Amino acid sequence: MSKDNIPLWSPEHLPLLPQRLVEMILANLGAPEWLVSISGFMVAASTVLAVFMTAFALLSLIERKTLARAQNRIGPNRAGWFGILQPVADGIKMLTKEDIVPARAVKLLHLLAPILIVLPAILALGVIPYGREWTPVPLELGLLFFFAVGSMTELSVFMAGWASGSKFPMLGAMRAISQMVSYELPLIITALGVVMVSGTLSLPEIVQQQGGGFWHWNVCTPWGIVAGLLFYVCTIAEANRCPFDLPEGESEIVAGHMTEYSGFKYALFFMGEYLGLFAIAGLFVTLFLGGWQAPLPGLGLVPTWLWFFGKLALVIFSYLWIRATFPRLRIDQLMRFAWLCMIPMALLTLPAAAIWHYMGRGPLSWMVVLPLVLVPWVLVAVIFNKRLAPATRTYRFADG
Amino acid sequence: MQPTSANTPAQSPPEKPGRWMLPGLGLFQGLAVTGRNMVQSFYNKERMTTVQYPEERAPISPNFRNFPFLVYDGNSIDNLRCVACSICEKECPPQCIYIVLERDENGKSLKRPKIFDIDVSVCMNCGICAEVCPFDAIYMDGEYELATDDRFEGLLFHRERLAKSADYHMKLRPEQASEVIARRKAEEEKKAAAAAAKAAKAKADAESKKAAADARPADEKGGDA
Amino acid sequence: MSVEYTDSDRLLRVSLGPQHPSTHGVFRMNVELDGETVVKLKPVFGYLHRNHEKIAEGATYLSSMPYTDRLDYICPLTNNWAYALAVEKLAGIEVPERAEYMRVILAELTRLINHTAFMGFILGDMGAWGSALMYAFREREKILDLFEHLTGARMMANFMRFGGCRNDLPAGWREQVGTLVEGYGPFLDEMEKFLVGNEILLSRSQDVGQLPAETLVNGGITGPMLRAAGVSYDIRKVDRYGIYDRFEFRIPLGEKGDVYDRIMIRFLEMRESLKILRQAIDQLPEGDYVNPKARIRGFKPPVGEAYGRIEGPKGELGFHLISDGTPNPYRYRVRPPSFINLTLLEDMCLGLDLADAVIILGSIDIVLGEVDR
Amino acid sequence: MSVDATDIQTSIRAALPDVEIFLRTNPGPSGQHSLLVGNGDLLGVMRFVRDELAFDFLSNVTGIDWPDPAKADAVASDGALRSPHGFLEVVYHLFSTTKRTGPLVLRARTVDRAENCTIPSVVSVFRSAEFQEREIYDLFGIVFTGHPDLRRILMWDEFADHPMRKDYVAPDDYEYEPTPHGEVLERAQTHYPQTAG
Repeated sequence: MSKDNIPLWSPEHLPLLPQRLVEMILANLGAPEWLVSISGFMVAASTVLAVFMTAFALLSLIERKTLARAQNRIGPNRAGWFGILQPVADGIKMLTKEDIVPARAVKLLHLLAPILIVLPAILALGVIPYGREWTPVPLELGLLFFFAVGSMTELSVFMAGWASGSKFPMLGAMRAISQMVSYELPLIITALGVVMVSGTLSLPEIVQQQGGGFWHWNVCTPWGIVAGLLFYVCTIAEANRCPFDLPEGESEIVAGHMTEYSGFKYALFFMGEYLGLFAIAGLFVTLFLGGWQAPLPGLGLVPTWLWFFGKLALVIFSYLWIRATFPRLRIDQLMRFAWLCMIPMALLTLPAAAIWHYMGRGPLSWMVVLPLVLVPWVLVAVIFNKRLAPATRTYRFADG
Repeated sequence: MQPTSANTPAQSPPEKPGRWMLPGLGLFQGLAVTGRNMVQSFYNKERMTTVQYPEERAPISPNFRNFPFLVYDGNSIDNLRCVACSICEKECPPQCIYIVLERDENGKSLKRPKIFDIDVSVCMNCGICAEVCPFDAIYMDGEYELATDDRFEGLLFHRERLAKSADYHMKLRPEQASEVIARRKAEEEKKAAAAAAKAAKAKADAESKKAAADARPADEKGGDA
Repeated sequence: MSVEYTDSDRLLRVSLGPQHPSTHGVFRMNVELDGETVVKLKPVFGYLHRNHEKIAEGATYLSSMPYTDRLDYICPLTNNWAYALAVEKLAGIEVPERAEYMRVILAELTRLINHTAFMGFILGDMGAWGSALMYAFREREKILDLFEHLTGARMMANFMRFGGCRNDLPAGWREQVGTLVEGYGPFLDEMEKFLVGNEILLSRSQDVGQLPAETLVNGGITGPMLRAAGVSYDIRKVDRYGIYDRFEFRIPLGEKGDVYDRIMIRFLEMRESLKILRQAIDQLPEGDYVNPKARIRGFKPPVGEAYGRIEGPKGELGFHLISDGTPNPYRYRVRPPSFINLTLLEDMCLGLDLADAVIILGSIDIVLGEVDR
Repeated sequence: MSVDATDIQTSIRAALPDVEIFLRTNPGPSGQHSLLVGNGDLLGVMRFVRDELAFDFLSNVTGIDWPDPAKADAVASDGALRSPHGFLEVVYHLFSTTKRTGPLVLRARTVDRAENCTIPSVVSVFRSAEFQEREIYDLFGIVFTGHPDLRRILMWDEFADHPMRKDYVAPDDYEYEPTPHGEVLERAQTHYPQTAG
């Protein structure tokens, strides 16, 4: 379908509207081709940014409201209707707070770290296909780009911890590095399974292949459910969310790498974290939950990007729910979990995905692949119960 | 007594030993609990106990105590029940009460406080002053919206601020107040009866006392200077 | 764990506290870390010190009663009881039966408050984002409402008097306690479901911070911490103070004495407390709520000394009083359980992670008002 | 269950004949009589009651300041070691977790309140005394010889005096809060003359 044929106001193309308007106006004004495309590109980028900045503001409120409800509280409800203006109040507060830099901090790095943590998140958001027609930057190597950019986060977290010149941030940075590096491995390995099955690194293409109902999604294949689960756990760890929020670990190391930050720099850390959360959860939706594909065929009237954001909201809600429930792991348990459980299991999904790819979708491949991934799970469950599972205890009672 | 021979081995919740536990089952149980709370907090009053303070207020128990107040009978704060005996001042744990007895020009006690200050920034709301007062003069108030922007003078309650009518006491703690009033009435009647009996005797004594009092003013003057 | 550290520069010296999210107040631990492993831990006290004992020596016996509320401010009524018990021993005051029952009810409610709040605090230390704490406080609130109804204050009760209690139960209070007790069992069930099977909690708390029972006894550890290690020593059973010999209840004992056992013992203790409460509500007799012979004004106990102790929710809470016949105590000494339970903190934490040290401190269940006095 | 201090005294005397140990009767209704142990024998007695008499739990350690020795005799009377001048005293309350008896009250005294305020530390016998002895050192100034880590515990390290002593004089600036009356105000005004009036 060529660009000119599509109606300007169709809901499917709504997110592209600003870009197309600007392009049209510029083209009608007789601007040169390069100016039109660059302007259009910048407007497209701004659209994504605007959407996710709004989502960031909303999420900061929704997170507090959800946690509050899970804890039988009401949550912020004083600023505006249902506390809808709370993010604005928070933003103003953050902006007007004093920016404190510790005396022993490395000033330049201390300044750079919060900026560098926002940057990769924004870059990563650029390659995710949000709708059938809405991929801000449809890169051929989108997945590779995502991981390449995403691993910059570690750097900035460590930069923050190191540059603060203080002990709690240092401890937090140490934890962050070891945790993120460890969980990046299973993250990439499980994503590799998707790449093998799809045969492409392009994210829009991967989504395209999952069309036709929810049973075509990668998560509904025998290898995909395992890979998806592992990937999901890794996204939590990568996003530093509870129960893997050790780098922040507020009950142990105060606020980890963010301890010595205040004012707007602190807000930037939050923004980076939330944008990173959107990116990584978006990737999970893209790779395993069918991206913008509708769960059932015949739902073509609903704009596809709505499906994407609906799924994203569900995934993020699950993060919130988990955060409201779980205590935090200890660092050695976290590492053991990554290296002894996650990585072997992730590696196992690779042959399973390969077999699935060559045998094609069908009952026979289900019968072959399912045991391949199921047996290790059962093994883990048994070993877990025999060896690793914490002992159950009985208690005596004294009457006297 | 013997060491604990009575240790009876007993089973305890929640896990039976040897139960085959699915890894992660406990986690899902936890999620179920928070999920239930999340949903029920929208309609279950048992779970959502928050009271939106300035708009709605939790009911205050009649026993609730905050800072002390002084009771006066009738309509005038000159009728304070307090006789400035300073018992509460002595018993007050953080020593936040300050009493000066009012005397007439002759130095004779008027049995009422000239100054009665309570520093509520120091007061710890223990209620011991009300408890030890033998004259039913001081009771604990239930008023709690006392915020002020003056840390010193604003939190120093003088006699005028502390004095509240017996009606207020009746409204605040009807049970206690009616009991007090009944007791005071009985006492007064007894006193009146005793006074009537005494009056005759006192009259007889008065003459001889007057003679003695005439001799004294010189000493008192010296004491005042 | 015996590791030789020759190069002291390898160690990271961290001051946890006095302003730290999980030191339960203004407590400070000077920790030396090798990586994240604790190799040295020195507690530092005194940030909340107000010399409670000196204040009490300058005040009358009654005037100290409200100050005892402020020792362990999570459970003021047991503090009241311990002090009243010591003074009653010192002066030989009898307590009427009804007052004893009231005291038992209040003390067991206080135990419920303390242990419930403990569940929330320890989960907070483990990093669960406040859910357990909020549930705990929701239930605690209900008990505090009862306290307010009875004593006039939610926390600073100042309720016990030498020879009884300050006032009688208001009408309907007993029934309210009954409803609360009935509702508490389901809450504990839910809490257990929430916490006890949770794999993360299990792996965090099991085999953490255990010490041999003999060391604990020698170190003066009392309360749930001692019983978690399997030592059957509950002063309610040992001294049978008050009227505890009239109730049927059991003392739960752990086997290992690690953090998990300490959590579980408190759960089980709460269930036993509910049992005591049910019996006490049923048996509550009519009568005086205070010994009519006990004096409020001008109380002067005879010359002598007395040590009275009760099983507080955190351990043995004792008061050692010396009277020289004046209205003020000559010596007033508090034996604070949370302070003495900290004696073995370093021994428990050595060789473990920083995160473990935090939950071990949490499992000791300290309140700084009592530690620093 | 309370213990009979006389029995304990007899059994200690039987096992350790040279020990200085005196019964101090408590005149009050509590009936908690105590045993006064000579400083040199304190550790031996502690070890004996722990190992032989099963008093394995040292619950409480109280420090007491007796500037007037007559008062001390009034509270815990009929013993020897009558001191001509004031002294500091430490009272130990021991319990037995196995036999469930107690309290066994032991006392130890310093020679005087100024130079010779030392008492042997019992931390080597009972760990529970560790912080309590530090507290007594801090607040009373009793030096416990042999304590592994005798530092101030509640007051800050630079603090000079011992606040729990009866003759302790509080500094005039300890609480600047212009309470409108009483000593605090007077003290505040002398310490901060600019605020007076």
